[in-house]
Amino acid sequence: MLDKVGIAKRIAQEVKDGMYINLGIGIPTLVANYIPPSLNVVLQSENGLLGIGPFPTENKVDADLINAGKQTITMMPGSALFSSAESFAMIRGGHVDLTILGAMEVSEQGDISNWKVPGKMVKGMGGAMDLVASAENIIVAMQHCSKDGASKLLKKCTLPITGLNCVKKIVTDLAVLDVLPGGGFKLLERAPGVTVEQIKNATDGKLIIDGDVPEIGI
Amino acid sequence: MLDKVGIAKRIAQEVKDGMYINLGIGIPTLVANYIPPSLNVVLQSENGLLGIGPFPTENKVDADLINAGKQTITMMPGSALFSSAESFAMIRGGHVDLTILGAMEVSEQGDISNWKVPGKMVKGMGGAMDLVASAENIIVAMQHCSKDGASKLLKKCTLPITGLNCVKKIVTDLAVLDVLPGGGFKLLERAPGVTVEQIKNATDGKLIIDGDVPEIGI
Amino acid sequence: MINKVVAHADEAVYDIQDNAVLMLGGFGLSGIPENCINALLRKGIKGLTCISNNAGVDDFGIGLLLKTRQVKKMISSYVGENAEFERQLLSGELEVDLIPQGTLAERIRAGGAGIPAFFTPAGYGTEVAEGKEVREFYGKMYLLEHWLRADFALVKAWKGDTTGNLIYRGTSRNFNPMMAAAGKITIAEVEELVPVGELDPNHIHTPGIYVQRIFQGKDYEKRIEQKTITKI
Amino acid sequence: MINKVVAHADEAVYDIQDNAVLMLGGFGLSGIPENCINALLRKGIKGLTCISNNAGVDDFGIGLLLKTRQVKKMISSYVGENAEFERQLLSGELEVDLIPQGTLAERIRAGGAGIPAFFTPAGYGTEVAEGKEVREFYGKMYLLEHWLRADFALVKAWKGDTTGNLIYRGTSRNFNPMMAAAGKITIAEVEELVPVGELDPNHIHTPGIYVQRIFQGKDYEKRIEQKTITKI
Repeated sequence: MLDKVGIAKRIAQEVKDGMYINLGIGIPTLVANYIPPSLNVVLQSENGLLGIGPFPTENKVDADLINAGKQTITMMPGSALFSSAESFAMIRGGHVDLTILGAMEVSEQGDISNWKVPGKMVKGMGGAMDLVASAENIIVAMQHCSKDGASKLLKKCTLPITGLNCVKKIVTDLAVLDVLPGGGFKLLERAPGVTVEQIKNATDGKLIIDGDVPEIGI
Repeated sequence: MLDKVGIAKRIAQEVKDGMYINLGIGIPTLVANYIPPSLNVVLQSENGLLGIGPFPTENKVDADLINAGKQTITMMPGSALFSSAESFAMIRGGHVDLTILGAMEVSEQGDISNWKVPGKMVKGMGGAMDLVASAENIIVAMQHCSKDGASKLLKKCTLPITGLNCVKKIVTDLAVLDVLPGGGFKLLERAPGVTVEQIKNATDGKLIIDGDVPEIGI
Repeated sequence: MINKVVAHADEAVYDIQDNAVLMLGGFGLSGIPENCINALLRKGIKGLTCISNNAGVDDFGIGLLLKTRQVKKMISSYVGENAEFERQLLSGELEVDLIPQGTLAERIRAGGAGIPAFFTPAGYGTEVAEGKEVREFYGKMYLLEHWLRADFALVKAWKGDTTGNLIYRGTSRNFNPMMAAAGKITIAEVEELVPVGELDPNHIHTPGIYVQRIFQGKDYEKRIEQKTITKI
Repeated sequence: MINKVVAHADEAVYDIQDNAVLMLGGFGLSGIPENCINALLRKGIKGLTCISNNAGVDDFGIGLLLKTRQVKKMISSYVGENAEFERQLLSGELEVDLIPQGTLAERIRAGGAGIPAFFTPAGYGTEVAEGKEVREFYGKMYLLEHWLRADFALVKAWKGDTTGNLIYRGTSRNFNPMMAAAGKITIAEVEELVPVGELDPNHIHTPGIYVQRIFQGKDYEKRIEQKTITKI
């Protein structure tokens, strides 16, 4: 099983040199810590910054520099600042190479639900619907099952949809899976100490297993 | 009769303090010279400048500072530079208070033709269609009749249209006229030495004369 | 150049009436018009529709106007972090229209730019699409979204000049430039008001044409919502 | 940060092929990609579609590519000032698509921003409206216009850094920022290429994400079309 850091480390392996990347709140934010320093990548913050740097030291905290999670941040050399309209023009126009976000559910068609639970307080979708409707390359970081053991990789999402046919890859505590263009979760790797059988049992949607399934190396 | 400078001087009287103004090529450009210095106005150039200043002196000529007529210009203190998209967002969004342009024909409905003569080389509409479709307040500077004596104030335009129902006021060598919301040219003022009869004869479209018609004072 | 300076926030908001539609700049608590919000509190007008990406926190930003029940409706993309907001929403005292953040930004931009409607992919296949025209372009599905405009836009900039040109700082720019263009009357509050000619025309983010009133704000708290630091 | 520097214009345009769709920045002769145009001349590729507000003059700018018959089609708002252009147009050698300038700017902006179509009032009731959807919004008539995108966008900036951030100067900004975003591959030529970190992030007009290749141009002529001076 992977913990949150393990999921973040595995996703960091998907990052390629030269990528512009948007990281969602939660586990996706952790990914930044594990991108090899040899790779030149630029992190986008949808509130108007390309080139997110580390969190500031106490004496560098600046109320005018926050990320999309409202956390104080710094800028990398070579950063650019812009408006929210320009930021989503960037996102919608397909200029961001990789989007990493969390999900409550993913369907075998690549549909994603991550913004609303009926009966609970609705906080809003923020930028999630724009990101999933626009990005060519979306990786979801999530737990394979809910706390009560129900699979979150489903035939169809049960929660309100954030976007259709958009998730390309999923990294969970149990496995790495591709969502195939025609539908179905293709099992690529299993977490250390996790069997294919465990993954089968934890996956409600169509699981495709093709030959040996290697263990995740992180 | 008014000459070009006279037309420009009369139009300058329509300028009010605080206005943002777009001036077309030709007579409209001359208007800038006759705006009373007591008025604070800002001239917009649709290639990306608010705050057009005078033409530069020889030693201040700058290839990176031109107006929409491709002439070298200067900037006034308090200018702002922007892209063509922002410039036309400004125009289309109704932020420019007054637009002054030339015309080949105006109809009694306020339609304008000023971009194309069939059979002649077509150079393009440039920003004219955007300006006339967007501006709330359009004044046309033109000759009342063509060189062969045909009226240019018509029931319907004969040349290809630039925009419909947009012209609010016309200043010609003979007269000042409002285009009424319901249609028709309302004669407001006559040029020095010009009779109402002359204006009647020179106007093909519906001319509305209501009481005395004073002479233009410039 | 045209002088648009007013003395203070109270003078700037003098003609905002009950039931006005307002845009308020900011993302989270960054770049919000603090002085204008305080003036609206003092003025006590009610029934406001507030278009703003977020709704502040309980004791800062738009949260203050929620506490005094001056807000009838919020149009936002994300309204968490606010207990009073949640109470009013669940009790039916407050209307909320939730809009994807990019769609919100673009609808406001469209309002200022005279684009009455445009197609965007965000929200296709979701409840956001309900009642909206859906159309396929180049093999992908899009929704038709309309512009947003406001009676008053309240924006906050770093520097401004007397003719209304504005420069923002850092990520406090966010929704402010589009809102400045989409307000019938736009009121800009700035940390530093400078004479005309002091700002480089090439550095202006909001050209003065969009701004009807400007004043130098005071006592900026610039509260931080999530102070996150690297320990050394 | 990502390094996008190429040595010169010839390297930058190496993979532009016959029949490519290009965007070329500039208004008149101001802000045009002089070095890239010269590289295209040397390369000799044919059948180009050029999206550019103007078409240069006989012996400068896109006019040079017209003279060598490398251009199949121009998409522009105004194409005067060019005798060879006129000759080719009248003889049917050249196709021309004339678009209102604001519509052209917005269609390119839409291409970069992922907006496949939008409504604009420009051209309603004119021949520009032929074949286009017309719709009324809020009592006014509008046309539906589609985005424009290009295989390559060739833009010219004043300063740029190695990661592709660009700053324009004066009115030479014009169409360059929208084109930078609307090209599948965007090539930026700059008068001054600086190391990463030298440009103030708050002054950037085109964020580097839109630029795939950048180089420092040379021998800029920056020709003036209408030198108009005040005599003292």
